[in-house]
Amino acid sequence: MSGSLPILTLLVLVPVLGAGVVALMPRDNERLLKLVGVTFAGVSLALAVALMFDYRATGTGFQFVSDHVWIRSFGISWKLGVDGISLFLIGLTGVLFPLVIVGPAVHKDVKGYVAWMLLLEAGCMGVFMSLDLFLFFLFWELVLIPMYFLIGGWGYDRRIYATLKFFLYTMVGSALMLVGILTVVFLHQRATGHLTFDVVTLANEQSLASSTARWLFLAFAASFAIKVPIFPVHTWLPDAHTEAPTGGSVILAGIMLKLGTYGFLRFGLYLFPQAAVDMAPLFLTLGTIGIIYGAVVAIMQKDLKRLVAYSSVAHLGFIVVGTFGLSQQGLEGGVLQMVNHGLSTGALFFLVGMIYERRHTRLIAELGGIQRVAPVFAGVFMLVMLSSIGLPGLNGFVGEFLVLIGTFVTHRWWAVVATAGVILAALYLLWAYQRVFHGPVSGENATFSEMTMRERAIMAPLVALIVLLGVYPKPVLDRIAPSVRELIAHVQEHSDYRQPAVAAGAAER
Amino acid sequence: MMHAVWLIPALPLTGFLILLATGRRMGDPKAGYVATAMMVGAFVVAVGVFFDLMGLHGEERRFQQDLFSWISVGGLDVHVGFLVDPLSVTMALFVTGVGALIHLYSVGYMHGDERYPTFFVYLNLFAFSMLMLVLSDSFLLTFLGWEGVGACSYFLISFWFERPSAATAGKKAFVTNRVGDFGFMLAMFLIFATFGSLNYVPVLEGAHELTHVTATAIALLLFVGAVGKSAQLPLYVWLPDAMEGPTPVSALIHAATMVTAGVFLMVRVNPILNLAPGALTLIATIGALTAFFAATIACAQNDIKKVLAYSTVSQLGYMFLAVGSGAYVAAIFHMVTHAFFKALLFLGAGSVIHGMHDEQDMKYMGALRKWMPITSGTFIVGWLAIAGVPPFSGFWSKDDILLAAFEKNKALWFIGLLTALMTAYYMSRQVFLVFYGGERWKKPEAAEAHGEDVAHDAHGAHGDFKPHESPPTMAFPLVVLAGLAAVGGILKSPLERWLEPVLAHPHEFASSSSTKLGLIVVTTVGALSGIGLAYSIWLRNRVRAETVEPEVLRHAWYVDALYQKIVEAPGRALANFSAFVVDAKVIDGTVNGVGALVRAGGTRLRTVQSGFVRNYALAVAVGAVAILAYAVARSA
Amino acid sequence: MSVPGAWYLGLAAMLFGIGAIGLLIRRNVLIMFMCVELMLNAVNLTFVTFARMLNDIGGQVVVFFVLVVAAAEVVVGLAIIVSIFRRRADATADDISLLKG
Amino acid sequence: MDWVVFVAAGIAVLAGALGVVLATHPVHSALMLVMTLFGVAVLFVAQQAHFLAAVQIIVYAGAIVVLFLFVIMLLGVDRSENVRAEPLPFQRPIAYVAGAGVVAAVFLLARTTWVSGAQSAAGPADGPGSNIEKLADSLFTRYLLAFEMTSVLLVIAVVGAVVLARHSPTGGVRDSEAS
Repeated sequence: MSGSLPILTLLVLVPVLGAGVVALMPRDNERLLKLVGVTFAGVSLALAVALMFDYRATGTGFQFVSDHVWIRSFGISWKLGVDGISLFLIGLTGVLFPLVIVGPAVHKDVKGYVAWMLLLEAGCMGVFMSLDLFLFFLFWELVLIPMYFLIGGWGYDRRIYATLKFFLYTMVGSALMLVGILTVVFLHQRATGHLTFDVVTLANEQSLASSTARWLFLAFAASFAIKVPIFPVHTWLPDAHTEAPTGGSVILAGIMLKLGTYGFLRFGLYLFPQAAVDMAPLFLTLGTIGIIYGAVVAIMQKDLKRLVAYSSVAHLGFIVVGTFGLSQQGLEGGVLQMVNHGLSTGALFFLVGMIYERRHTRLIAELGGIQRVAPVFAGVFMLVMLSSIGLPGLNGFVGEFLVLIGTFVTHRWWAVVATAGVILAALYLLWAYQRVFHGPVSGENATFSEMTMRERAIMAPLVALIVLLGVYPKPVLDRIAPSVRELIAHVQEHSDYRQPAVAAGAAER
Repeated sequence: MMHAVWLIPALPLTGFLILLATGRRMGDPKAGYVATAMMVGAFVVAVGVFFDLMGLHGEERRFQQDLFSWISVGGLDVHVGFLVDPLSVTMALFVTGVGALIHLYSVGYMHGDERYPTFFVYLNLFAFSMLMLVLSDSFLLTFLGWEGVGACSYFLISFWFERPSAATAGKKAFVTNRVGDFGFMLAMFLIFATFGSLNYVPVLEGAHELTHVTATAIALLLFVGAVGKSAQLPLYVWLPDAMEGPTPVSALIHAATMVTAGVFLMVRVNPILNLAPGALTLIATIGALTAFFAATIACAQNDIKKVLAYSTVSQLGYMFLAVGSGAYVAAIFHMVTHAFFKALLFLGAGSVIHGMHDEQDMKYMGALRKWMPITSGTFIVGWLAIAGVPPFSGFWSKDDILLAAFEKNKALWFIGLLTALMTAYYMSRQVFLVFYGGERWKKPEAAEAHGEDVAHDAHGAHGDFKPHESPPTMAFPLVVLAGLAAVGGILKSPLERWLEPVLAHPHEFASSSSTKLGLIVVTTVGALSGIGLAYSIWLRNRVRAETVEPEVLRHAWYVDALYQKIVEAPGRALANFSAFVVDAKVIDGTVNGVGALVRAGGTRLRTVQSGFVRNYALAVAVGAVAILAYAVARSA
Repeated sequence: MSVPGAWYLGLAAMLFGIGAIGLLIRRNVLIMFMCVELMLNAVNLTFVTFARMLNDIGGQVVVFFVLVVAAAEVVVGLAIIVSIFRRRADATADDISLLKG
Repeated sequence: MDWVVFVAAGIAVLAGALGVVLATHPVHSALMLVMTLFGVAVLFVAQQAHFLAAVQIIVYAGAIVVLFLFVIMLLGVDRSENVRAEPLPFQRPIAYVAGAGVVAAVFLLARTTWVSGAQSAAGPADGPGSNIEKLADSLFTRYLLAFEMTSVLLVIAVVGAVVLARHSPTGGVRDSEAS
């Protein structure tokens, strides 16, 4: 089916079209607006699912590439493509957006909310698929604007402060990356004589001097590190997550943080292999600090949403460690962990949002004993939380374990410290669970209502994926593996790094 | 039948899923019977597998079943598969067997609880996890079970989560276990980095190539995991608190099965342990110290379940003493007999609590043997077994361990012997306080006020307070377990032959038979003198209770307070410091500081914007002049 | 004999300078406007001069466009002035400083 | 002859310009402006830009200055201004320096730098055909798009002027427009 259909282009255009349609509709019929919005998001999901089925698991390189010259004189083209690394992030994007459009109650201006969400979806899809640096930067910035309005328009009390912080932080990184992109392209032109923004060409021709490459890598890394976020540039995250509306937090945690980690893989390691290898200890250290630090800070948070936000800092630390551990397991685990974190933290934000809708507070101290009055709610929360803790049999474990075991093989001591984060994750989440759900129930908590059918319908796909990916991650891992293997081969070819044989296994012979 | 091994964990899993979906509709007691049926089914399958395995000859007694690929990445290839060998079948048999009995017991015990179906959901999930743990063919899948039982233990300890103490105890158990899991995970990483595999068969067969250092590292890291799971020093603190859970849970998880997982793991990796004598010595030492330490605490506890909990810690210490002495069979043997008598004791205690309307303090019991004949009869069997009185099962297994310890190190043996004496003493104290002596019951109102447990209101025969015997569903498991606890000793030599294939170097007792006999006599005398001591103190009242229950023991050597001081308080302070000083002030302060700087600069600069259009025009003109001046300067 | 282009250019420069100074020192918005016209005329004169000197009609084409744009500018500018004066009849450029930071 | 015309027109231009700047009364300024515009028109003629000279007279002197006068008269703002007073500090000295600086810089620059002399695409100014023909030829072929766009610009300017100057239905002008 997709052999003839420009499926990737459609994945970008359908949400844009949806945003346009929603923008033209009257603003008073909220149900219809949501229906139209979810239809477009649903079409995107269907396309993403079709993409995953049509993707050749054994294939190498980028698939479904659509390449059209856009601005010829600057060598800019509309070039989209997927590989095993981006495939499931696209799938995750497809899954989460319909849910955030129908899921949380939107307290005002449904039209704007739905339209911005669809535009955001287009931007996220675009980032994950772009194979042209210019196009990538375009989508990268495009993502910012809807999120700015979503937090600023539909957020909680300190939303203006949070949006401004979020926006400025990200812009600082973006500015550095823009300089990096232009420098890469023009230096490449000076070296080879032709001007192109094509990532694949730039990566394969490797025309940069090593010291230059290191600086350029840092310019890119600054942008990605802020987006991830890596300690110590993480402080925008708790504010933005906490002040964003439920849907915004879900997308922010579920997808937008992955833009950074994805960027490290696609543009960091791919464009600057030697620099990435040289800088790996720095980022491993920062990632490890993030794991421990995020968890320690999370322990004491008084606001449930803020706690989940800090847990993201810790979880994203694992992905960074896996990425810069540069082993087959670590990288695959990192990619898988991106999806996992999107599912489990996305689900956690949904649940915290539901708590807020019922109790109009997110303060842990004001909650308590909810399990007694809403056992199903508590059960779902528990499952999602255990996934976040990394209980084997649920998705979080697979990614975390692969990251750690792969990193242990290549960078032993970092992995040892990172593993300690596993203990802390249990501590802060269980303590929070205990304070919110256990204990005697009293006051307003006694009227806490059980999950509605609509809420169950929203959580069902997430819960199903959490369990499925924990029990049988093979289809996913099999599709990620060839791309990761290629990436490692690429890094080895262009740097002095050699992956230990234990990690590579028989497939690498 | 061998190919049906997957059914052993699959049946409890099915039960879990069925109850999860429809348990609430089934209700009390149907849900309990469904869960029990699944366990009985699993037991039947396990017996079938056992006989199939018996049919094979010694070295061939190994069967692997591969279900599907779980995590397969690069050099790492882990499948969901089972390793059937004498060790795993032994474990599976007693887990399903004891598990089925405890399920049946729970049908009666939990009757009337408002979350009755949920209890069986957890219980079946626990059984599934435990069976995955013992049957798996790889470290990673064992870890799945390992964590699964941990999670179920958490659910079940905090089953009555309205009580803050129960909720806290559950959390404490999970987190403490996680500390151990940290070691387990690192051990797996090291195994993978060394062998390139996590499957038992290649790793254990390749173990002989290990260097001494690596073997010691792996052994110690795995032992860290075992210390957490099996409640050894210094991570034992969660187990006494775990008694907040319903009594069947204490019996199943915190006595018979889960806590022995650490011992199982140690025996499973015995080829690696054999290469690390230093690690073995450490294991034996920790085991012996734990056994002694916990026994001292058990002597001064008043809560009927707390005594049993510390006793479990102590007995687990025995098992590690055996492992550390290289007597793996003795460890497994004691694990099995301990499962019988400790499950029996816990269930008996549950029956007592049930009959006393949720009274747990032994000081308010007494003379119950008249009122609860089955319970008291079976409990006494359990008592004699754990005390090591011949010919009950505990005598045989404890004797093996002490013999092995004697050969390993006389000091460890002496600690073990002292512990045996104390074990006999505190168990006798318990029996005498509960079943003999005078009636020291509280009045009904007081009992009501004391019993925090609201779940059993249905039994409160208000007005005429009389202890009553438990229903048949509870009594039947007691009788069966009492039978097993009494005659379990006969398993000794079959078990030795049976387990031989899984051991790299079967342990041979080197001592002469006269030494053995001497040790048996010493041990027995020790046990009997412990009983005698208890008799004179608690039935004859020769000594005042306060003198044998020093405050320090009553408070368990203040270990919890110590942890509170050296771990929790600094940890909390550190977390507070990180969250509210480092993060909020230092890091975010820097960020906001940059913002404030820009703002201050802007405030200064804004005065330039006078708003007068002629000023702006002037600025344009000056700019033009500047540009022209630059051009002039350049052209000149 | 015809006058050299440089003289015209010099004249245009002086005209431009007078216009610029006028714009900067006068407060009456109407007169400021007229000064803008002076500057535009100076530029126009330059263009026409260059058109002659370089023998290129392009300079005159530009002047044509400048005239059109100047016309449009005056129309809009005067409309703004009208609406300003409607509020305050004696307004000068210094009375309006809404852009003050 | 050429010199006579140039000097005469030049004096008119400069005198008119100074008059615009120095006159206290706006009406005087407007009349002085007319003088400058005429002078420039003469200079156009002297340089064979006949068409532009005509347009200069018609559009500038005829239309724009009249518009100025209309506004002055209609709004009754024909009060004289105190030219000596200067409320903004440093405005005047800097203005003189800047104005003189521009002129001086242009002169200085002219000594070292000159136009390249490259031909534009519009074609030569001499040769057969009248000035109007050549201008028209260029405007309606090469610069047709730009020419058409000026028409759009004019329309927009007219619409804008109407919107700005119109009385709003409620009476006064809205704040955002008025100030």
